[in-house]
Amino acid sequence: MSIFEKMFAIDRRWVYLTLGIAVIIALLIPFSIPLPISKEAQSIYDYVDRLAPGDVIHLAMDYDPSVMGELQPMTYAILKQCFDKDIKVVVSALHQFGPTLAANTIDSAVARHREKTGETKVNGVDYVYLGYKPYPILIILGMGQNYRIPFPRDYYGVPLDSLPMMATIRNYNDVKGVLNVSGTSATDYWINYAQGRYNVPLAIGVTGVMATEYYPYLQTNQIFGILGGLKGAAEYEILTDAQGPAVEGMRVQLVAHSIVILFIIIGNIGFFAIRRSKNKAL
Amino acid sequence: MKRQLPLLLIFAFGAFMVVQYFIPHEASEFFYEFVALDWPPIVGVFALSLGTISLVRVSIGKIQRREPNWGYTIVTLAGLVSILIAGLPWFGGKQSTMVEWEFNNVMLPVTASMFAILAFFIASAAYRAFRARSALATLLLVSAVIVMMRFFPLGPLTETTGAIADWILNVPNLAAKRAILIGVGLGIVSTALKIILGVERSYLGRD
Amino acid sequence: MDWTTALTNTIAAFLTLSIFSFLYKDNPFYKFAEHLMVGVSAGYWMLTLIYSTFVDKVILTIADGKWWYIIPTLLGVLMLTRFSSKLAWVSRYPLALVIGTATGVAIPLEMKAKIIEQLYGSIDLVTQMQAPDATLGLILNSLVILIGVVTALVYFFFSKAHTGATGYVAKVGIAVLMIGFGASFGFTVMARVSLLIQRFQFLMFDWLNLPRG
Amino acid sequence: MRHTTLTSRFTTRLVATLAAILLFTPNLVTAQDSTGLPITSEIAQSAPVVVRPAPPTNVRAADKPDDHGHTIIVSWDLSADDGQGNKNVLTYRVLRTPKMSGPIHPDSTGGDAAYQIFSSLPYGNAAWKFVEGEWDTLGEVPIGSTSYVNEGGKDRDQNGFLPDRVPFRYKVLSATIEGGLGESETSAPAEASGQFLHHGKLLHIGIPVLVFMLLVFGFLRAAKMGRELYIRPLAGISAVDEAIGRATEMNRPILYVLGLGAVDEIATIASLTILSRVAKRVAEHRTELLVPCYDAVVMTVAQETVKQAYLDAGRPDEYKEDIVYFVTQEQFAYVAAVNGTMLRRQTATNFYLGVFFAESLILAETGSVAGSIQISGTDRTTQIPFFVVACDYTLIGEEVFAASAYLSREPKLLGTLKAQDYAKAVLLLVLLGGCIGAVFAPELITSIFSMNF
Repeated sequence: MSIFEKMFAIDRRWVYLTLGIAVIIALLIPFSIPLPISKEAQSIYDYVDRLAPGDVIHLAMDYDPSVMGELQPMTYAILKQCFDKDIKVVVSALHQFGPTLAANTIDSAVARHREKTGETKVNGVDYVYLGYKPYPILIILGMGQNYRIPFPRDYYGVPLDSLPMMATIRNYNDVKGVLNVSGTSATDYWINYAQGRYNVPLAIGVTGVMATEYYPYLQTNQIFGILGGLKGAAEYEILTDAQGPAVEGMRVQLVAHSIVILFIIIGNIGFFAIRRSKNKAL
Repeated sequence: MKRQLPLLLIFAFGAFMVVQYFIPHEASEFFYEFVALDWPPIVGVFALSLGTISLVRVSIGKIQRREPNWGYTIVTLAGLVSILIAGLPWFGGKQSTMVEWEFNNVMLPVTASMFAILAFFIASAAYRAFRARSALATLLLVSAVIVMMRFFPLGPLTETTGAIADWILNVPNLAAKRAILIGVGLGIVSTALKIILGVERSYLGRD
Repeated sequence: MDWTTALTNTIAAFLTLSIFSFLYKDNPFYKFAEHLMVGVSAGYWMLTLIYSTFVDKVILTIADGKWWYIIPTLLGVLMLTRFSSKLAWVSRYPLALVIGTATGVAIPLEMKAKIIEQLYGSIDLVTQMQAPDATLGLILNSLVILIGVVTALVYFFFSKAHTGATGYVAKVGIAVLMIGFGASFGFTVMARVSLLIQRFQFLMFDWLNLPRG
Repeated sequence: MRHTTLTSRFTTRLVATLAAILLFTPNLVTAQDSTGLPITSEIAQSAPVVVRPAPPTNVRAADKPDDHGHTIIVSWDLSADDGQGNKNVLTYRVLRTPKMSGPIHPDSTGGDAAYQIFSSLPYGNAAWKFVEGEWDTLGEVPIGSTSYVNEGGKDRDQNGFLPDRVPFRYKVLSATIEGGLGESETSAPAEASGQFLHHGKLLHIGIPVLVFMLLVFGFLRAAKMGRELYIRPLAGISAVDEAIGRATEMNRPILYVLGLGAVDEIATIASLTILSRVAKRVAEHRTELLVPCYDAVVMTVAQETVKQAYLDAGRPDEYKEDIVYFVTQEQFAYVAAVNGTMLRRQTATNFYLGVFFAESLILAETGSVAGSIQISGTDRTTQIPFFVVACDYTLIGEEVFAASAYLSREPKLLGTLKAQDYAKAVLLLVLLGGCIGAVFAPELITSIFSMNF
């Protein structure tokens, strides 16, 4: 087997091994790369930044632990921004494996805020966590009628009507906007059913893979901003001055992307070399 | 009775939901909220019990027939039973410590690892499929590589690469996605119509 | 790190490595993790539905005096007729309800979100092109999008064979689709790698306690 | 521990909030600032010098069209001191009172009787009441505004309830930063009511749906009359028979994955219809079929589908309950199990049709390791690229919904495909017309687009 033939048909396990080792090395050796801010991220930051203290944002955390890596930094950065600005937050979690994660996330965001500012954000007053109900389309539509239809009680079993913050909140008309952080088609549902049926201002934070799908909606103003994947999360971390895991992760990305491109190049060199030698033989 | 009436029900509920969309009146909203929003999830709960029983039955069948790897199905059943017991109301229901423990230490790592092996698969798929075999394959390959390099620090070329990648994502990609969306929309509306009108009924048994 | 954390981390790390071992080939560790996960997740989902829907939307709601929730509950019970081969057809009634409702809801909403909004968005490009602050770049991009949408739509025509003029237009259309697919693929690499990073961080820093870079 | 601190904080805030509700307004929900407290009245307390601005004029109230009721739109002409004149107006404050007995709105159907019901004191726990002559402050909007939407709740036991069919009168106060108020005339009474038709939705969505339905009906008729309908071949469809044949030759099973969608996703239903065609051929070939399911309701339907297909193929005895089985409703647990099935059962052919997410590439790469022929298709634009890259054949978007018609060759189904094509042609024409319109009559296009739907 010639070198080109080998390049043409590397066993996929070598690809796996190379990538794995490269990621480990990049994690152990620090270096940094510069990161420009996209306008889709900036517009979300500006929108929240312009709200007055006491305004309400609906944060829809529709993801499960499997996409935590990309989405969790976004959620933390958004919650930090809201807490810093005294913006109240209604949180829902419409992924069946998300509710526990969302509860933990809110708790630790509250703890981080307390550690930093000494101020304690109170459940039911500064934020409300509704929890999970199955059939996201129906729930999103239901909340547009009245939050109490799908969620008579919040995640902790307290009736919504007894939460002080909910006294002034009936449906999407009473929140300034919905920020949907999602790793699934819940985002489609928010666009089609919350924005589509109830015209609530909507911005999304999605996994990188989903982001490209939603640019058409940005252009038609169905959404006013996108945070796409780890890059979007890193941008939001920079915007809200909360540099963390997303910014750190970007450097490993560089190495991993290089490895993938390297293998594409090797494969093509093999391909062209073999084709040329075959042409000669003919 | 066995087939006609369900088809009629599909027609009735489907037609009602289409018409309801155009009627903002409260009476229409009432039906919408209670019939369309609240009922299906309740039916879903009962269906899931069917699913779980199917899982148990298939597993037990494998064990009884001593099929290859039958031993592992005992692990499945043990996992199922353990979390169901842990979630009994006496142990604290769904928020019981045992359920949370299984969630954090079994489901979370397996889910995240399964998802993470995608990174390896995307590398191997790229290596295997991105060969400049034809004009179309070359377009696919070039567009993918440029977008991959969008955040690479390439000195003076950094901004250009980023701009080209953004252009690909925002212009041709948008056009492609929009055309697919429109096609999918037509497909969905047409399929939904076929279902409501009973033109397409192959999915529903006959006897 | 106390010993309970060390133990739970070791279990999580064992499961992580068991899943990763699948990359080499199917093996007993993978089989174990897979089968365990199937059982645990099926049970977890069952619990979720029982507590969040059955208790909350059925028992508590009916106890609240909303007797009409008995109707969907009965429909749900009808699903259980599948256990009898003679009565299995009864379960088609609740299925008809769910399918009928879903298809009905979909028609106007999909028409709006996927067709009309996208159509208007495309027409809106022409409006934007005429804005006084429209740059040459914007105009050209808008034209490229319009041409892309039209040609790609032509590719999806089922009635015309891809020959002659239709063939050329459809070729442009498939080229636009391919560029779009490539872009999506390239864009996704980052998402996948970040999930991998997260797992490696767990293995290296949380479990093995290696020094952070 | 955490609970006790919460409860005490709750109580404090609860009392404060309830007090605020009772003191200020029953209609907190629609108030423009977050506390429900008129902005200017706070400032007024510290500024005793008061100059009265010119009041807004021509205050009108009317039911909001195209809604479920419980909403009244108040509009007015700007105060002479708004942006001109003394330029001292800062906000407009909107007030409301019910109109009691006597001749009220000519269209009223509820009238006195309705008022009698709603004038009784607070209903249940909700803090609202309607007494003629008592003016409730609804909210405040900034200068330049000429309208205010008084959107009320529809539930009697909720705060902010606004009854239908009860006449209300409105007045609007222009307010200066010092707290000077210019009081408008009281508007003629108006009552909220629900409508039976949403005009915007009807025009923008209803007409397209109707046009599409007419196309479908037209082609169903044409198909019935036996008109020959040509459709071009699709590679992914032609491969189906070949793939089933290959599995039969190799004596290895066929795997059909319906995706992760619930039955409320139309793509899942489309996949079920394709499954019925595939299952029939599989039954004819006496090949083994595996359909692992992610959603229990989908599993139930799929069992019906496959059973019927075996019946249609004349092989009811070969149908086993275990062909279609439930795995788990957790994405990656499901994928882990299907991966295992592919490698251990050495499936010859894998179908992935329906709604897919990240698992698309895991399935497709594992399938390629197992050496299976793979036919895929999804309506999710995010996942199509991975199927295109890793599978042998991929149905892109709309092609998934066409597959059942292609496989069955039933004239009626082919007819709906034709309808889709004509709809596409109509869309292209509308797009062209719209683009021309946007050049030559931009106002028309803008006015159409600005319609609420």
